[in-house]
Amino acid sequence: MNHLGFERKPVKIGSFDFTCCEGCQLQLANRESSLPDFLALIDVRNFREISSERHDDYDIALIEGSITRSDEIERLKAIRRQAKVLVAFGTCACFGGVNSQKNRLPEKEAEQVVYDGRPVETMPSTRIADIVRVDFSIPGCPVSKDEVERIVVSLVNRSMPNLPKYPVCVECKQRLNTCLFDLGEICLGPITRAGCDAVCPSGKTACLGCRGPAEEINFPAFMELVREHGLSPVDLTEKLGFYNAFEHIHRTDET
Amino acid sequence: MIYKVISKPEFRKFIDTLVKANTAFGPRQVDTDHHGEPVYQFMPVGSADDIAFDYTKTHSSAKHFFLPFREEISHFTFRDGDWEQQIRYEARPVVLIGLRPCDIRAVNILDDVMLHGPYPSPYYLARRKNTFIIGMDHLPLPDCFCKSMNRHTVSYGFNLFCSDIGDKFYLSINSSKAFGFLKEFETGDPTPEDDCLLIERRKLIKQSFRTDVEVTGLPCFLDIEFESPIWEKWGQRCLNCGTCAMVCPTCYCYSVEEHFDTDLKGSSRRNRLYSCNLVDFAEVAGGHNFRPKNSDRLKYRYYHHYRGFAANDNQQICVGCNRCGRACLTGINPKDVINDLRLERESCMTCVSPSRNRT
Amino acid sequence: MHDVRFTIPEQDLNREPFTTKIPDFQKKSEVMITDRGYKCRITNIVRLSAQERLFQLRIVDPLERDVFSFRPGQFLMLEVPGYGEAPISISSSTSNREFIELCIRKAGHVTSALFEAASGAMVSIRGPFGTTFPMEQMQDRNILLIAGGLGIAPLRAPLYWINDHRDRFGKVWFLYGARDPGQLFFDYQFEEWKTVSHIELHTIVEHPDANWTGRTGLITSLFDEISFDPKETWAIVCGPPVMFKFVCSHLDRIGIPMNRMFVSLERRMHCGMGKCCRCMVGATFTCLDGPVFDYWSVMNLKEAI
Amino acid sequence: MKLDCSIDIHHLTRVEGHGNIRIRVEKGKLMEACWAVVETPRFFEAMLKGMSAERVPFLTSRICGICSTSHALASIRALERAMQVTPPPAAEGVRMLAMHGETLQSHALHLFFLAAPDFADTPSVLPLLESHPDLVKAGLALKELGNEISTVTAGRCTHPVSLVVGGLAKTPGKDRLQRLLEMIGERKAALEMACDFFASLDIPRFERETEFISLHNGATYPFIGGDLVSTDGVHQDENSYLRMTNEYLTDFSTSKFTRCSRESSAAGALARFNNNSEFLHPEAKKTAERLGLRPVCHNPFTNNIAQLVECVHILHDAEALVAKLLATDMKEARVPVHKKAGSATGAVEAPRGILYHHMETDREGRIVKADCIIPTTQNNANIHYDLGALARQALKEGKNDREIEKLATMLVRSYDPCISCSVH
Ligand SMILES: Cc1cc2nc3c(=O)[nH]c(=O)nc-3n(C[C@H](O)[C@H](O)[C@H](O)COP(=O)(O)OP(=O)(O)OC[C@H]3O[C@@H](n4cnc5c(N)ncnc54)[C@H](O)[C@@H]3O)c2cc1C
Ligand code: SF4
Ligand code: SF4
Ligand code: SF4
Repeated sequence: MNHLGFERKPVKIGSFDFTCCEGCQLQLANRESSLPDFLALIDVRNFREISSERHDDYDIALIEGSITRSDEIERLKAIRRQAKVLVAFGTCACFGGVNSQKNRLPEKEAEQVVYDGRPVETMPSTRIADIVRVDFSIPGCPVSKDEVERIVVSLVNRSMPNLPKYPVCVECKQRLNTCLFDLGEICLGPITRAGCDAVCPSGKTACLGCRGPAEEINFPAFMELVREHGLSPVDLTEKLGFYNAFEHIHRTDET
Repeated sequence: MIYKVISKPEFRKFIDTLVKANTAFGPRQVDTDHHGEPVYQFMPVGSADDIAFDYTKTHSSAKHFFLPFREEISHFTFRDGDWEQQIRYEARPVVLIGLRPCDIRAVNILDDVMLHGPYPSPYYLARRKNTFIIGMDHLPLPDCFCKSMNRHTVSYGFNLFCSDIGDKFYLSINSSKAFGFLKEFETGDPTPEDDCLLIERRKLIKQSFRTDVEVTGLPCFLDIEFESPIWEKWGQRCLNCGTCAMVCPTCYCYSVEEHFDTDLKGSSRRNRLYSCNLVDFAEVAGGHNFRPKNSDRLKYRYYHHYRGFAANDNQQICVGCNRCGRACLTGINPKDVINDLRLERESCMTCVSPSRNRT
Repeated sequence: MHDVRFTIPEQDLNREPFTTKIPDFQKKSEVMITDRGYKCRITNIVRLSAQERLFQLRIVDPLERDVFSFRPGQFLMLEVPGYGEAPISISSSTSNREFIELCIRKAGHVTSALFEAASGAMVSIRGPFGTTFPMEQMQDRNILLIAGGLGIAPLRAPLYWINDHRDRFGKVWFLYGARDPGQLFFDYQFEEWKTVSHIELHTIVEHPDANWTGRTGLITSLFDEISFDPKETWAIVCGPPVMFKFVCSHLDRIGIPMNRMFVSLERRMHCGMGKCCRCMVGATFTCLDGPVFDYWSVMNLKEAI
Repeated sequence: MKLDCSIDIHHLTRVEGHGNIRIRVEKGKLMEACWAVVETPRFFEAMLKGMSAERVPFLTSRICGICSTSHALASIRALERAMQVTPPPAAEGVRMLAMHGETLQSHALHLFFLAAPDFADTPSVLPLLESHPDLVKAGLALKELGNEISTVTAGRCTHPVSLVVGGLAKTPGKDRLQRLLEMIGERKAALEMACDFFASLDIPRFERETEFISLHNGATYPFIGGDLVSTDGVHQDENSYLRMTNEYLTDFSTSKFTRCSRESSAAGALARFNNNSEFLHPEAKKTAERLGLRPVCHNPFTNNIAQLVECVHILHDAEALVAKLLATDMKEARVPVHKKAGSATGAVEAPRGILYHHMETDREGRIVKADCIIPTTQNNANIHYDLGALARQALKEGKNDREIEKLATMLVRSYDPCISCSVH
């Protein structure tokens, strides 16, 4: 019984990975000091990476990775049928992630480079929202455990999780960083959703936008800004395309 | 106020002693930018040697020593279907060295807002009372416009203020603590020559301003210009990234967030510095946004700064440090925006017919 | 070389608290509890509709309960520990010292949490905050109460006030409009208001259902049912901004002076104390200078309503 | 003797990535023993083509969520060698520390979360929280330390942010290093108790003669760069990595296989130990002795023990490194990078074994050709052949299907395979 008078139950979670580096799942085991508390909030029903037990009665499915093969589509759809809440977990799941960089290459070329031309089954890296309905997205490459913890706590407490709507600059300035533009670099912080506590600029490397666009970003003004700072179109494409998170905005801006 | 003079080496000794006996912050070089210019911030200092006494400007203001970017304002502990609320206004004593007159004026403005209204903030008070401020004057940088805002001098709100008069500092001592500490060091009463030097110094500072922003009557203009197309123009450039508000010494808007502890045994309520420039500042439940456009939000920040609100007697709260202007990536700065506004205004005043774009 | 003589002693604020004085809510006191709330128990929950409920709160500590008083139109910050705070108008009678009633729509984070709560849950309130409807000044006048939808929430306090002091007021009309009949809350009190308090009640809905026999349309169309002397009538209008804009400009046209019409504004609020600036409308704090404004002041506010 | 057995494990659990085990014995004859990686390929080498050098480490670190630092550092090393950049010594120290952080974190994760449940016969670490709380706490304490070292040195524990070509984008603050030093001191007891636990375990007895390949520099226990050696006596310089790998494709696995002098070879903690045990910290040597680990050991199950021994080494070495860094002026930790054409290999010892990145740049510092060979790729063939040998031995010992299945999964797990990383 809590102070609001309802029973809190651990959320039944399944964690599934598709094409990715599994770095996001790994974050679930981070923040060791609060890990036992965190584990008490969840009832792990299916999580191949850490447990041999597999049950199919999870309510919440964390989906990590993007989709790059037809068998993954089927697996994902089956998970969607079971899950009450399906969460896109990490940048690959939310936007396609670094895997999407291969989308710009002709398929045969990729196979040539990596598999000496032997045919391998693959398809363009696709974010999961293009295949199934996504109830909630937790972006980040990798996701921030802090945020994940907060969201899981919200679910247990039956309240609504949310993400910051403002860009990374806010958190960056709060950490008293020197702006990377002042250091002669181009940073995607002004258009990227905050929530990572500006780790990259705090480590003095430019944000590459792994958390995707902040709400209502001023993309034209940002493009103007990077043009003034003399970023070549190739570099810009490389930056904006790094996680595939600005693809949509980038394209609409061009047309 | 008591006035003294102190030789520069002796002053350094004084600062060194103070810094070593307390948690202290002062200007420190943290980086060199791509033009080769040093970047300074108020950072922890361990001895006088850590302090860049000849610093030009810090990129961020000292505001966060009084209004931290994040702070817990209360904590709930849950037990047996009930809860308990704990509140603490604790603040450790802190020495702040090297604040400029405008920075101290900014703190005075925050005092007005946080302490002089109907609901004084105990959190702010705790920090304010536990901060020992040592101010230092400087020659204005080309883009400083605190004189336009009449915030280039300061007469209260600090413990000690130092004016550079050549070999010595001319000290304005405004607290018994500062006076007590200084007793242990070699200081002298100012001679008439020292006074002269001080007046010279003041004159020099006053004459050195290169940037002038005409703000007379601005509050009224801002009311009248609420619908001006100028805002649209500048709004189109604004990234709404909140940088200006974060570095500004007087932006104090905040939000309150509440989070459960992971063990669910408690929750903490936190203040978090926010900005009216951020997209969801005026959003309400259900998604309606009272300031939906970039221009609405940009305008609003200017409106607050140059019109002033009841919380501080409708005084302008900008002190003219131009931190926001320097930090803004797209080059939005008070001087250009205000001049633009006034230009537009003036041309309309001479117009016979009302300008277009206006209803 | 740590020389203790130069260590700045801590200003111990915890031991010389400046917030223990019992707050005087009648005027904005110099010192008041700004961050600690009154602990309340939810003693009853009435379902008004799928999205709206009436919560009855009782301050746990008898001393605090004694101290707590408010005026019609004021709001409080309702804290659901762990979830956050939301500004909510007090919807009960000022003379009811036992309970506070809040009429709440499920709108977001905090309010949704509250809807999960069971009777007996423990919450907290801060306040009351804000300006009030000038009930004393309205004495001996005719009163026109107009509510649209959930606008009845802030209107109930003045309504109770009038009931409590019915002999001090002239004629009282209450025009109440809603989207559909299910949104006309407190219909169980209609009879009492009409017969006991002699309030002339007129209701109207936009989208009638099969059982609805009353009028259909917008609230402004109720004006043709009543006639009053605009010079002797004061008005309180609560509802969504679009509604009170229409209503007030109508009242303005028929001659009620702008400073005798009162509305209650809503904005986002995080502190309730004029610090966070979330509730600013132009240069005006909704929490300190409002939420109750006369229509003249509203007209003078920068930023559209 | 047992005559038939059929094991088909679809998506082995408690490993990183997707791999299947198939063992089939009919009438006493081993028909199939197969380690099939079915992870989806991501084509990193293809994506790297045309990318500018400064962005490369950020991409390659995403090959693997567990050993991201190794990948970043392998790329950085390859690029620095290709473009003839000499990183400042302060940067080298911090990088080494970052490696230590990652190795510690990864070993702790493997030992306590993935492997320990096998020995305790539980499906996951979760029941151990109840039954062996102190052990789990010790594991968490070590993992936390590893993560903290990574965070201090590289800005974040997964996908480092401040390790860049030319040095460090940002140097760790002295106060945080100081705190690290304290943390390392505090965590020694945790490691001690982990050693006690593993000393009490029955490691399955199984041997198959194997060629172990690792870095070797003749002076220290190697983590970043050096020569390539094998227990079969092969010795090559870093750039000749292809001689050690000889990658080839099989038709049942999306990850490639490699070989050197024999049908297969192994990399990893055990390989490092077998080739370099003399350079371990004295404390680590003592631990090895106590746990009965002696070079050259051919039992793959002891890889777990070798990992533990490495943890001891790392803890002590990190302590010394931090102390050294505290005494170093770290202002100069980055040198400018003049882009030029070149090609070179960067080899580092990732937690799971030797990792090669080979990079070829053009005049603008863009990648012309990239080749990444991952430790698990190098272990795949060895796992594959080990499975066959293990099945044969188990059959001889008359083990039933369940027992064989358990042994087989334990075997694969003891390699601590990083599957999605091997299919990159
Ligand atoms: C003076 C005043 C009186 C009010 N009286 C009532 C009432 O009697 N009954 C009722 O149901 N609602 C009332 N509201 C509106 C109510 O405050 C919001 O619906 C509520 O804050 C939503 O909070 P939430 O956390 O559930 O939503 P969220 O959107 O999750 O809230 C986020 C934050 O925004 C603020 N916020 C969101 N919407 C509004 C809004 N419309 N107005 C002000 N702040 C908002 C909240 O304070 C909260 O901190 C009143 C608002 C004000 C300003
Ligand atoms: S470094 Fe990037 S995130 Fe930080 S302020 Fe500058 S642009 Fe914004
Ligand atoms: S700073 Fe940018 S790239 Fe780095 S974690 Fe944050 S959003 Fe991702
Ligand atoms: S110049 Fe800008 S940063 Fe400085 S006080 Fe004025 S508004 Fe704030």
